[in-house]
Amino acid sequence: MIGLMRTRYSEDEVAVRDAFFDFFANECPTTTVRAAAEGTGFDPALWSSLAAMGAPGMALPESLGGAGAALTDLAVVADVAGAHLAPVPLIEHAVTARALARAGGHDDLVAELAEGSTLATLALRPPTGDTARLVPAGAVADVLLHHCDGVTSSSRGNAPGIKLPNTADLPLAHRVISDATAIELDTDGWNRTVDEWRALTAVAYVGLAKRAIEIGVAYTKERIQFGVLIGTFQALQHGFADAATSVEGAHLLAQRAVWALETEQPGASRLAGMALLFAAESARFAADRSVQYHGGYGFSEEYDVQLYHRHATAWILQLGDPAAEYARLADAEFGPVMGAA
Amino acid sequence: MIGLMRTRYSEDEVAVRDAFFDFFANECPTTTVRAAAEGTGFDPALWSSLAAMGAPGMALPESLGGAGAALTDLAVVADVAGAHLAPVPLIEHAVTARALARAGGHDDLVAELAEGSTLATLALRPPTGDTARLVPAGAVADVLLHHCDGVTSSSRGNAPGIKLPNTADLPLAHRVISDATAIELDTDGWNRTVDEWRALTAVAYVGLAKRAIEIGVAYTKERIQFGVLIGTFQALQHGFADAATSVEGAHLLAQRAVWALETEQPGASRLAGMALLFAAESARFAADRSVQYHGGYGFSEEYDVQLYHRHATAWILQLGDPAAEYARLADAEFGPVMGAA
Amino acid sequence: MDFSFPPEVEAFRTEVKAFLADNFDESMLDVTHDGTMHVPELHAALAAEGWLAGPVPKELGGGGRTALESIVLNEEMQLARAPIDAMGVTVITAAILMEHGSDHLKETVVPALLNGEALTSFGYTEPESGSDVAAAATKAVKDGDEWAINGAKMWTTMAHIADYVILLTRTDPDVPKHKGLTFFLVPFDTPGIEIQPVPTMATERSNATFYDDVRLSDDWRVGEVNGGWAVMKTALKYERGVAGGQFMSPPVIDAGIDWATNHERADGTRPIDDLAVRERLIRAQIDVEVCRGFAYHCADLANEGAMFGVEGSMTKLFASETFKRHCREIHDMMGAEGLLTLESPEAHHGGLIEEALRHSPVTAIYGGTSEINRNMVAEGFLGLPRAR
Amino acid sequence: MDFSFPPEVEAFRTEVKAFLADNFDESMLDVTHDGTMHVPELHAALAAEGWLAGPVPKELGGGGRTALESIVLNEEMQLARAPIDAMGVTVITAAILMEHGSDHLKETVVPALLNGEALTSFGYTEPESGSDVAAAATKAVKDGDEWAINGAKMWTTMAHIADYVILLTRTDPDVPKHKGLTFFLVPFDTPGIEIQPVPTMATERSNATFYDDVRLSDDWRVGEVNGGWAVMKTALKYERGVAGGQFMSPPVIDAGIDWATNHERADGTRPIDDLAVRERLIRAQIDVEVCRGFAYHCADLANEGAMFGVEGSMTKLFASETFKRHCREIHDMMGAEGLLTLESPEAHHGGLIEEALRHSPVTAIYGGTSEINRNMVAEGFLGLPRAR
Repeated sequence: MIGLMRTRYSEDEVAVRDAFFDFFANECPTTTVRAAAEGTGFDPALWSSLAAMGAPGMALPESLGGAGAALTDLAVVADVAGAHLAPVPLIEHAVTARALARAGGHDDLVAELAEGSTLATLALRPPTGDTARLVPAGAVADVLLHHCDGVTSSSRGNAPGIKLPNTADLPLAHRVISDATAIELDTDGWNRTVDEWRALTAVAYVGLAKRAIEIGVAYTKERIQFGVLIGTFQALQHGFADAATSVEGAHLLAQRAVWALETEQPGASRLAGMALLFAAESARFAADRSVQYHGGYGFSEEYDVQLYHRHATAWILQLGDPAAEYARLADAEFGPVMGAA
Repeated sequence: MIGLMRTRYSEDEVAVRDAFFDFFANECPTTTVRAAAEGTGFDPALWSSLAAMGAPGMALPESLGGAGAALTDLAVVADVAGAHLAPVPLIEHAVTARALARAGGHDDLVAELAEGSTLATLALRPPTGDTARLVPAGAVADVLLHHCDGVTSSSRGNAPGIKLPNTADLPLAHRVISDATAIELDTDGWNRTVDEWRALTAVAYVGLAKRAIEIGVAYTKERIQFGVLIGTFQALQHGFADAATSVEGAHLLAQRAVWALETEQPGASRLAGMALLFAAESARFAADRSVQYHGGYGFSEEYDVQLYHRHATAWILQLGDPAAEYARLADAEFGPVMGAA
Repeated sequence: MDFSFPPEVEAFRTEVKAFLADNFDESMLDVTHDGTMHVPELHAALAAEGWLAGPVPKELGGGGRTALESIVLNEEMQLARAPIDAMGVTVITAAILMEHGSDHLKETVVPALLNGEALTSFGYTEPESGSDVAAAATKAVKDGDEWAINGAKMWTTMAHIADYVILLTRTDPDVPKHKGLTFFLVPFDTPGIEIQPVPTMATERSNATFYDDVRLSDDWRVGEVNGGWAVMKTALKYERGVAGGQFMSPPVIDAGIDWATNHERADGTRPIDDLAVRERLIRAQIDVEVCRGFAYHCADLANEGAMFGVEGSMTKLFASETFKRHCREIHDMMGAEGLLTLESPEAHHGGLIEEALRHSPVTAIYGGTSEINRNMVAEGFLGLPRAR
Repeated sequence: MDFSFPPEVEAFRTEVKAFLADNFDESMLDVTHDGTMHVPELHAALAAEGWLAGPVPKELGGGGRTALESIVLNEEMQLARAPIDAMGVTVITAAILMEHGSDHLKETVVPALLNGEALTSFGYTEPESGSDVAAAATKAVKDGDEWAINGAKMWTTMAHIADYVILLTRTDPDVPKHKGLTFFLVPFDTPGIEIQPVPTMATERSNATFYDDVRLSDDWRVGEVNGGWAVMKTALKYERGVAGGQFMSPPVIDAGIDWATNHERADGTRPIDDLAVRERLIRAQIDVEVCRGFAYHCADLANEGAMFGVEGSMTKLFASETFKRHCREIHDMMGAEGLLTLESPEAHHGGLIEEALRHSPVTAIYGGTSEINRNMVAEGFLGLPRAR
């Protein structure tokens, strides 16, 4: 690949973005998000349509039924899926399928995953005993990848778990692990998989955050109080300006992290961890400002902005406490804490 | 003492405040602060005048030549001294003298300290070897109290150290310790001394912060840009409002900490630690906003607001890293960290 | 300065603690899971003690409790996690009625409110007027002996279980907006009223209420015709000051400390042994002590008869903004487990922290947004010129 | 998206690193301790490489370096802690002159600036016009063939060692303020100029400059008469974008990590083993990566000939606000030892962190305050209506 330093989407990427943006705008209005929330947090029809667009297999090798696109292309879809809070576990599915493809020896399964006819996910945290708690897409996925004591295993055929009531109505469920088989994916390979999840989730967070700001700005350009548009108040303008600046920074960092993973840059893992933390914080800040500047309506279920607030809260927590993520990055940067048990 | 829940200065306290406010306004304009900064960071003439007002011995027992006033009275003076960045180590001197008075057996020395003819201070951090580094008022004090391995000691007659160039031109100096004698002040007694320093310094911080806001607000009510007073910009108003709210909160907390020490409430030590951390943060925020809203002039040496910024930075650091203070409070609250070396 | 309470107030605190131990435990909050933040038994018990009437002056038929006693009651209830919403609306409405209401209202409604038989609700905000509350458009027109009321209110929380709403109306559209407002107390059984639920992003529900040719006699008017703004000011000051909200954080912090001490992260360490977590918890505890200072300060001012407009704004601003941060940080600390809502039997501490996280944004909005409170501090405390 | 540099830019980065290793070490900063943030040998060496001329187009006599190469030079210099102020003012002024200057200026002054023989300074701000730079009151009046200039400028940093100042003047007081401005390049040896030092709370000094009937021929005019605002816009965009300031933090963070690793607190623990400290350091490193993204983004835009007004504002806003926080947190970490200034031989890392702490506030002020940049993002990026 020839170096270009192109910090914006290329023409091809813009074309992908536009196609998927139209797709989600049509197929995934917030009524769809709300409807999914009432059920498992997953919309099978949306997933089928998305599969028909080729998204699940987009970044899988052509030899395994995929489209052979780059992770950076998949990120374009994650961006617009995030903007629409799409109730489909595209990121979990894609990174799990890529892990199986890298491991080798699972060609038939990967082909099913590329098609989207089978749904895969991963336990982001190691199971305790035979149970992986609060697995993303655990309520709907057929195939589960997990990692414990240096061994990555895949299990299939266990019934999806029951969705647990949660902040953003995500399809979170505990999964009992049985009939798992080890796959050829060592700790580095597993870490790479989680890093892909981190970087793509960071990109989705940016999509979410930009949309949250758009919704808020549009509201303040319509709402009149004290005889003027509230969008003319400097305090609101500065709150939005800080949020937008942070989100633009998150966008550039998240895209760079995806690119670094795709092109196997040194430091790619570090950037992926950083991107997720920063994008989550930016998105939460953006959603918070947007709710606040809606006044009471921001808090009402009827308005969409609260959906963005709840999703912004939830996504990163599927991985665990952000403080533990900072500590993990610090260990890599500064070595382990001396004096720790 | 009969419970009153009086969160404002009493009439007596207002009288003390007014007297000392006039005193500092007359005797300690910022030209005095600047002149002291060129030298040792101490103004002996101001100290003499302050001694003539009875401040050094104010909160010492009458039997030892003091005025027998409460710590809450001394706090009133610390408040206005802080507001004027007075280049006198009143807090260090007073808490050291009170420690010696509590220890007993140093009546002549305490009487000198009550008079103010001799200047005392304390090493807030334990000496390393025979040297106490960066001692507050170390460049000017005659008597030094320090605490090491459970023993509090007093030394006198060592020459004051050389002032080290520092952020706020404070009279900081290393002190070589020799001819120290242990005094009857156990670790609890020493901790109480440092807690008095914390609480009174918190009060001084509040004085500093209120003045920093006043200076900033006054500037924005005079400065015109874009054809209007910059004080009419909502972004500036909200920055000042957040600062003022924080400083009012710090005021109420710091005064409560002093009262709790004076009346030996359970939890007094906790409040003292909390008050210092919160007041320092509030004051730094207030000074930062005030500098920022001065624009370039806030950065110029000619304007007073930068003095407030530098003092706000420095005072708490004489004790050490605030993170270590949070950790100390956490140890008291949650017990020691498990797994720590 | 003297931050000790008078002995009789300390005695009252002991009494309140005993009352709460006897009359409240967190399982009673289960009834609030449908979104109605009201525990009827607790409200009745408070009324039986005479505490709903507490802050209303004795000579007006109230409990004659001092502002110091009110804050103590408020503090202890919040620390115990007992809902204070119904108490707040009762006390504020009763105080408004005692100060501005007709004899009819003082004699019939106030006693029913104070003895817990009747509940009321706030009807200030409208679809088109939130922060700009003085822009209320709900019309009240004199028609013979009656008033005819037409319009809509938003955020009439508890309307669906309440007997009354204290309603801000426009009686003169041709004068500056603050000068054409009039208050009424409106019984919800008056014909022409419709109540629609407004679900929220948190558990609680609120209501929109609609008024279609609602007919009232002049007895239900509160304060002067076109004198509504004077009533409003009193109401807002109560709402931002002693009316509560200063101690929202402690139950969340305590639950967080419990979690941090008794759970392990994936790597086997406890959050409580992470100095970053400890620092955040100590900072949260410091904020609580600051809120306590503000609460006592407002009570001291109120106790001496002083108004505390700006101090109330500071209290509300600081308490709600820090509460939001505390919820966020403590919720994060729980990682994925924190996502479980109160509907899950596995949720830690009954889902308290997760629920607080979703509830917290509204605390910086209702009863005066943080932006409005900052405006008030800038103008009223710092003397800055009116913002452009 | 492709965040890799073209091979020739990577090669240039290698070249820059080698240049800095040969031509700069931190001891050279000792000359800046009098407050003049300029290292003449370094400036001369940069000029000798042709790098001062770098970003100026080749056909205009510049180095023809791409924006990508400029950002790489800027980045490496900042990472090495080499002052970029003189380079910045040189490049911006040269670019302005090449775009708007007379042939006289292009032929005489530009070469002298680019080969390092001459230094220049900015003369935009006045005592009464800071953020409102278009309100400049310094008058330039045409008098026969000459211009007569009278007025005063603030923050003419480096004026005392410079040969020129690029001066914003008012040539028509009777039209809207943006439409009556004209730029001049003024040689400091012109009679009637006085330079007074302006010391600051940090180490650096700036200057106030006074102009008393300063006479210039029309050759010194830059841009159209009353066309000064067009020139100003170019200047500001350069200043907020590629002109630097995106990598102020890394030297401070590195020095902080060094401190945290090699020193003990009073209790014998190392700051680097405190998870609260570690989290703050990682957050700071994340901010640096965000700044890097902004820097490369602006360079990419510039490289394609796009203007990056709003992106420059975001970069400046984010970089300076986070720099302030980094300085504060890292300075705090050193406790009392951090108070020692560069004048103390005991100061850690030559007092770098303490100096940065005192310097940091101005970074959110000069070249466009954070408030002005937020206004620009709100209006230019979010399309919000002009603030009231």
